[in-house]
Amino acid sequence: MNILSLFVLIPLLTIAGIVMVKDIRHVKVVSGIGTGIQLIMSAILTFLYIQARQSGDTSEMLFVKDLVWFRSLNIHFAVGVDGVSVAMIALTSIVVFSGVFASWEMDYLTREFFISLILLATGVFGFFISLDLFTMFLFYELAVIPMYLLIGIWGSGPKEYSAMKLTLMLMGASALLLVGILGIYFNSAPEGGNLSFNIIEISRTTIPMKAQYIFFPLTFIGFGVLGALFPFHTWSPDGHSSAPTAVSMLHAGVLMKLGGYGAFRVAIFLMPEAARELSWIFIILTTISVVYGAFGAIVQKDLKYINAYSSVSHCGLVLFAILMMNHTAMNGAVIQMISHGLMTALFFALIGMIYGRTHTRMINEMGGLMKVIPFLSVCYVIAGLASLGLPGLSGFVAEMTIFVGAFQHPDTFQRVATIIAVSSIVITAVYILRVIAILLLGPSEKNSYELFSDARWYERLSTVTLIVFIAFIGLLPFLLTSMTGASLQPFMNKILGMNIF
Amino acid sequence: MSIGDFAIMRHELLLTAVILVVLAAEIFSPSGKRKSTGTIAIAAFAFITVAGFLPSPAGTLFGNMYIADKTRLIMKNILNIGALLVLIQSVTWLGRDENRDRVSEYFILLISTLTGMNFMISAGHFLMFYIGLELATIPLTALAAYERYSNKSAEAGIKLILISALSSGVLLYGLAMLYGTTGTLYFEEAAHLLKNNNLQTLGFIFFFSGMAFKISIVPFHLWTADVYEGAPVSITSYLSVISKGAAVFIFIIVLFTVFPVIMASWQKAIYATSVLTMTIGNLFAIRQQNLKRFLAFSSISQAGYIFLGIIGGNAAGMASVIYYILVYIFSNLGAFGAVAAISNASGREDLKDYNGLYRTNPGVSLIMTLALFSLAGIPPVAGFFGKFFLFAAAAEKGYYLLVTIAVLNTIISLYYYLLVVKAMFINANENPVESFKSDIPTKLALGICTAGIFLTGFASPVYEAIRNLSFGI
Amino acid sequence: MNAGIPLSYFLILAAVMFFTGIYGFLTRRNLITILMSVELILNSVNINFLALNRYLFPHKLEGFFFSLFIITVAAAEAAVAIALIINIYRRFTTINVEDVNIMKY
Amino acid sequence: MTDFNYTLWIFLIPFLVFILLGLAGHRLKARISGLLGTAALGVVTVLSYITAYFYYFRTAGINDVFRKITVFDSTWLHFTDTLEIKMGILLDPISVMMLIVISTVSLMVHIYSLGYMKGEKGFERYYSFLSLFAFSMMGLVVATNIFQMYIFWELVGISSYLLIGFYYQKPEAVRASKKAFIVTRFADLGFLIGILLLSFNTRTFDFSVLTDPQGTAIAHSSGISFLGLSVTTWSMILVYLGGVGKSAMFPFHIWLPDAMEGPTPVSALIHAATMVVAGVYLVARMFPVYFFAAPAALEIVAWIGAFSSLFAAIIACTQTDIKRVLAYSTISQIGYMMLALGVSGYGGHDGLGFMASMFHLFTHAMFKALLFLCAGAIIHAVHSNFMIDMGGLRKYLPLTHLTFLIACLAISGIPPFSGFFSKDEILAAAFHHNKVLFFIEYAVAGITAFYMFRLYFTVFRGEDRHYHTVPHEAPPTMTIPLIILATAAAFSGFIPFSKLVTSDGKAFQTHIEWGIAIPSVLIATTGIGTAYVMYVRNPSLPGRIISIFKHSYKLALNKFYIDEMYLFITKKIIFRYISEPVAWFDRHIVDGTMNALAIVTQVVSFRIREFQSGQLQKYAFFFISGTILLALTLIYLLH
Amino acid sequence: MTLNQLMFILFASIIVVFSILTVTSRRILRAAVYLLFVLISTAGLYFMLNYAFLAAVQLTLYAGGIVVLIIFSILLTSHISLKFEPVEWKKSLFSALAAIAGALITIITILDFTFSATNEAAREVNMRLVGKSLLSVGSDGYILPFEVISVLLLAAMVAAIIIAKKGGPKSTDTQTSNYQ
Repeated sequence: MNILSLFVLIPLLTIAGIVMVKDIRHVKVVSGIGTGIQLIMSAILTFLYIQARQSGDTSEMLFVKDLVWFRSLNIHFAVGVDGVSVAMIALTSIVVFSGVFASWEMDYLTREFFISLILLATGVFGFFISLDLFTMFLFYELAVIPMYLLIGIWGSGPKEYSAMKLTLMLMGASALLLVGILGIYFNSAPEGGNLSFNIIEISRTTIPMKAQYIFFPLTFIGFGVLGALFPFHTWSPDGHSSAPTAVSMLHAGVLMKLGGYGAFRVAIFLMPEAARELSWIFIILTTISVVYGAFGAIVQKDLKYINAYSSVSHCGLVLFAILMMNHTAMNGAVIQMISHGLMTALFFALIGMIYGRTHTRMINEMGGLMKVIPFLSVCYVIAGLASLGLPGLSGFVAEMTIFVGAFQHPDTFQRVATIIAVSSIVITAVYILRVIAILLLGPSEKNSYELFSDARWYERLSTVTLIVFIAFIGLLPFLLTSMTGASLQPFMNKILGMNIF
Repeated sequence: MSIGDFAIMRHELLLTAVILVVLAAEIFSPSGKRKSTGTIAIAAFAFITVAGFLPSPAGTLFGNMYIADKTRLIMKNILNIGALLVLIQSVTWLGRDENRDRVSEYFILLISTLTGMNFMISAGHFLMFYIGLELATIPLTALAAYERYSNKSAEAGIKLILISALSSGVLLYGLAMLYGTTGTLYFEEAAHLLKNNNLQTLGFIFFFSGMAFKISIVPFHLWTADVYEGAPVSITSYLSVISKGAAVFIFIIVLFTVFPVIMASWQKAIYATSVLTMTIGNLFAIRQQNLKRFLAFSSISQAGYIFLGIIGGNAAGMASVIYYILVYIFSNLGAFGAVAAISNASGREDLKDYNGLYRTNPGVSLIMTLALFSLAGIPPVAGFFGKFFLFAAAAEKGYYLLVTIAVLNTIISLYYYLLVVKAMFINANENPVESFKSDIPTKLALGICTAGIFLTGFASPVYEAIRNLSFGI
Repeated sequence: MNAGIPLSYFLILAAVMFFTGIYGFLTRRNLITILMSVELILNSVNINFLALNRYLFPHKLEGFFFSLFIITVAAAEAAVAIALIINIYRRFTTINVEDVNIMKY
Repeated sequence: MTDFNYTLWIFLIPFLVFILLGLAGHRLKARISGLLGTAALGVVTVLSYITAYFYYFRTAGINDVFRKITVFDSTWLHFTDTLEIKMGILLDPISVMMLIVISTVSLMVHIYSLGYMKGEKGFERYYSFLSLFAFSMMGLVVATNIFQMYIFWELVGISSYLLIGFYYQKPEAVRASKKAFIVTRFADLGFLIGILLLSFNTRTFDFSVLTDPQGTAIAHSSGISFLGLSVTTWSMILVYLGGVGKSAMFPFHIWLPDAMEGPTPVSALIHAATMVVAGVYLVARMFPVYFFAAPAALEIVAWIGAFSSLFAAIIACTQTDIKRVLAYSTISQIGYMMLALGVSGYGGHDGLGFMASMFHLFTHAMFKALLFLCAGAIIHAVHSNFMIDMGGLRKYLPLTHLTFLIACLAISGIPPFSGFFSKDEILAAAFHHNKVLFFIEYAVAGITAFYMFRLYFTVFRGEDRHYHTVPHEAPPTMTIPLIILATAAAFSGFIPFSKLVTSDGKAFQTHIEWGIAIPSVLIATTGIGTAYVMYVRNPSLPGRIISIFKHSYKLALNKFYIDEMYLFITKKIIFRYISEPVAWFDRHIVDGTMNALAIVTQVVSFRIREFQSGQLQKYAFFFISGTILLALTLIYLLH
Repeated sequence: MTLNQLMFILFASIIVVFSILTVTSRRILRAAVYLLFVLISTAGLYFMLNYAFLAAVQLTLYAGGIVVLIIFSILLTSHISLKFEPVEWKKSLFSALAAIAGALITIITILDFTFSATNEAAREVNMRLVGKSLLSVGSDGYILPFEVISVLLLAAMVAAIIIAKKGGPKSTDTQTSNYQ
């Protein structure tokens, strides 16, 4: 059994387990175990991957498994990973794992909730291991659809509206993506031969320029919507604010990364020429995303809105970095994806836990929580500091790699854009500190706060897991970048091979 | 004629035999024991369905008037599966008091329409095609008006027969023109004699209108919603799946075998009507409150997607259309089956009645959800694969704009499918449909549909088997 | 017997008849008159088939037989249609097509 | 001990203590954690002194040139082939000097806090933050490359934030900490962009490459220009912006006075002695680049320094909060240091300004820390920050009084106290460079003496105020650091800095330029005299003067309304005119468009419902029209 | 003008005029009678085309069967003296426009086309040939449609029967709002 296929299989088995279990209370346990196994699996995978690399395996993808699925269209179930996907898989396992524990108190339709949640995770895992555009697309949609139910059923506020909006916008994006994928497929053999959905195979040819001009924007926007590309980001604030805790975590933490990952693995990798020609449009958009999201976050009053806008800003940075098309910036993008995944998951987890106690997410209805729930508050501060790019936490590593990388671009335009994007770090500081000041610090406002208990064991498990990884990346980034950086070489070869510079 | 010849046209012969068996059972069984006719009919039909999969020789009979080949065989088998599901689903409803004295008529009519469709698909001559078409239509009008105490049903019947009479008139007029320009009504000969001149194009357009009416293509679709709403649920599902599927089948056969010469023209026609169909169907579906009517508009828009597979005129398109119909049969019958189950149990068919359904009837809700997702083209259910192949077929020929329009339309469709899902899972309801236990036929039918919704997609042999047919193009 | 009459006369006649039938279908209120319009349409088709067969392809009888079957089918169709019309009359106590519209939008 | 490998522990120990106290501090007894932190810092201090000893006297000075020693340097984050962040330790005269300053002051503060913070809630948190700060500051000064410096720069910023906001339930403290962080963060943005620009040009972060006068970095630096200044100049200006923020130079000085909301020892450590001079240190670190490649930027450094020193001195005269006075005084003194760097040359005696700046940094650290710690002792005694609540404390707090006086004399530049020597060198350097700057500094020297003694006289002389409890001297944990620091403040002027800390590592001779020194001492004495007249002899005089210069006094009292301007910019411009419109735009325009798409679909859907009228004949009409239209299009229009 | 032409003109004008009358007459029974005239004239045309058999079928099945059926149903459902409301002018106008446009396009396209006749000898249509063709299985044999149409007729019969089986007057329709 291929280790990668297990990543799809185990969640499915977990779902089966959840369905079988008689007692509702055991549902959580099963989910916890399932995702725990997943977490261990991804650790093993990371280990095996590094070991394979060190033993001199230089093939582009490792653990490749290729099964023909639909022969006539040359659709395969092809899986394989490189450093980037391994990192994303690890991220997913971490977030899912902590997501399960963050939703330990779920008591309405529990079984259904965990099934949907793990189904979502299945889609994400499948997406990251896929080498075949078709299966990639399949898993992408598979990941989006459970969102509707998760938000619609277990959400809060205008949940139906938000769920619908989110689903429609993301599926709209996937619609564009579908056209893009078909376009790539039918242009994947310009010199004759078999058409292919396989990313690696397509990357060895050059898609005709005329086709690239059409399909690059489609693909990029398709993925970009999920990556909260301005102006297609509006699903994000509503969606996040209505979603239940674990879903926000998973969505902002992992699902939005599908956008960045896809834009990078599909749009740019397969169509670098058009990417270079058209990147200026998207650089403008992503730069706007970065700054605009940050400014948007300043005046929000709902914690989740703040974080949603913050995600717009941070995810904008991912796409921004990818468009720079150089090794460092792309590497930065990967780290940023992971970093943002972890810290935004942490944020949402904490927001959920705070909400569980105060029953409001409006910052001006709360205050002085540091005194009553110090553990959660400290975690929140750490998340905030990671978000504003404090050295020693993951955010700094990611942002700096992006900025330095982007600034190495030979064109002035890109560098000016970088300077504008860099300015977001101040705005980020403003909104993060504003929230911390209003929410956590200051005198504690209400007497009822005295009754709050600090984090329970599952909450601690959930948050600490995330914090450990945030700090790990922040303190020892070279471990991660050496893994992801080497995997970017094929991209760079392809990009450099087209003699841009 | 020899025994082998009978094997070639065994579908039609067996169906006719079933009609006669039911008729005999109706006539000769004592009036008290008539209930059994339904069982006999279904058993016989199930036998036919299975028998249909036996390998069959290809060939032509009656001087090219009847053609059998693998493509047609698979089409007929697909229709048989669908029809069998419809029959099983209708058992509960037929068991009602008001229907009890008309059970065998129901089977006779339904099976004879299926016979008509089979003849239509196997036709090698426009006369056979026409007779098959009428045989597939006229009894259906009666079935649409089957509900004894329903004004809606009566209205559905009259609307269907009048507009179908008009459409067959138009179609015949077109055939006359084609006849005048080629001098033959045999498919094969006509294909060689067509020259792509104005009169032939006009003839084709008349023919196209007639077919478009059967497939519910905008602007020839307006009868659909009214008839679907008025007709009994099982007939609605039959109309929307089998009748439409058969029409699509014969349409692609005729297009690809008779009209390749004027492909440029029909591609334009299909392009325009496809866009209109998807869009209008979706726009109407958004606001529907009656589930049957809702599914009617949804099935209209599905027809628009099906046209995407046709437009390329390529083998991939043909395969994807056939495959899609198969998927569509399971999906739509799943949805209609759920609607029928709820309608039988509670008599409720409105969207608002579905509020909170999941709390009381989780099973039906899940099946409905799966079916709707399949219709919307959401993975991992089969509809996703079906749509993907349709779009791929159109994209292969460079119709990217059309594909884009189609995929954007799927978003609208997703919206209204989700409205139903929302009603079932999210909306609260003080007076939900009470928990009910379905009887075995309903469960069986829904189970088959569910299995089909999953398996036809994942199991690539299904598609590959269809794809491996040569289609003669 | 048709000497001296161009084929196009027949065809034009059929066309006029056809579209008269169409006009009738679109305007007549009474379901039965609509059915009558349908009959006009089918008749015009028959004229077409027969004239074309006679003038152009007299060596075969395809048009002839087609017309024959059309007439038969038309009869069957008319029978069912009339049954349905009577059914409507029974349920709605009117056969005005404009009143038969409980299902719409 | 000359391989200096042990220097690694100088910043590892505080880090480990931080982790330990941060994770497990709340489980330890408060006292234990305090002692643990203090002991750890004691070790660090000892190590620092050993380092200094071996560096200055054993290793480097052999050929009269202090080498730069890279103790170790390992890659932490790889960017490109030439750009990577390394973590390492660079020992050179200024970094070693800074180690001394930091460890000394830090240790004093640690010891002092044992008494001062006793019984405070979150004692262990306090010590863990202090350790974090020590770690960051050490890392900053020993940085081998500019990015490492930036990293620790940020960490220093966050430690400062955490410590200012130590009393997190006090809204003022929260506000001040936020303000400090954001203002410096904004300045750091410049720093970062400066780094990006610089590294883009030079392809390196490494100090040893960047600051080598013969190095490629400086040689490469000319070239493209923007708005008349070369890119390097721009980048150095931007880098300096970071220093302006951290060192609270005008216009980013606004955070420092507010930062006094933090515990007083913190103010002594961070906001007087160490962190705030990081800007100075930065400029000193990059000095060759400034001098050779960006002289225009250096000019800016000088002018901003001069202006800030004058500006802050004026404000200091009007403040009534003892710590705020000291805070403005800090700004003013750092201005001196900046000015000194700005007017300095490179190499040998030309580098007088550089040496003077570092010298002043050193002495200032001692006497300013002393001043703050004394202020702490005073506040500890009277439970108030305000001068109005103090008076005649001389007899209650004799030791504090004495040490405070020494510090005042030192800062005022009265010989033989340390401030005199360092300030004199600065004035000399300024004199040789630019007379205007020189005279500004002369004036500032007088004002400084004035406001310091204004403080001194009000607090220790004059009448007793109404005290709730009789003020009493602080415990030994607090007074011992005072004594140590007072000794340093008094005598550190005699350290031969020109032999040790110079711009190019070579020693040179200095002598007191009496032509400059004597007037400066006179001016200072005048200032002291004025203060004596106004606050001791004739206490009603200040009020009269204030009524005469009502407007300018009000202006200075309100810190020239700079805060209000910032507030205006942030609240009005950024919040109201950028953020809120952005949020509005997002909700209504961007989101509105998406919603409008949905609404339009719905409306269209409603509008076209008439097609489905239920009228059979209409259906037929559309049927026929469709056919005819198709025919028309296909046969006659598209054929 | 030959006799043939004269006859054709006669039949044609009867067909056209009475067709139009059929679809415009405001009295339903008259409309049915007009239809009868049209059908009979059509049979005349068939005679002219030498399709005597079909003319006979036309007269019996159409004129005899369908029209009678229609008249019966008229009698069942309407008062004989029923006179329709005049057609709404808008409806009439648009329908006429559509019909005329369709007719024009059709006629123009037909006239535009040059039909090419076969050179082969014509076959005499007689009962024998018709019967033989109808029962022949080979090429040009029509046994299959002949058989299938019997199924059709059976189905139509059953269809008519189940519709005619009496149902009560009450409607069980649930009144629903179809549209939001």
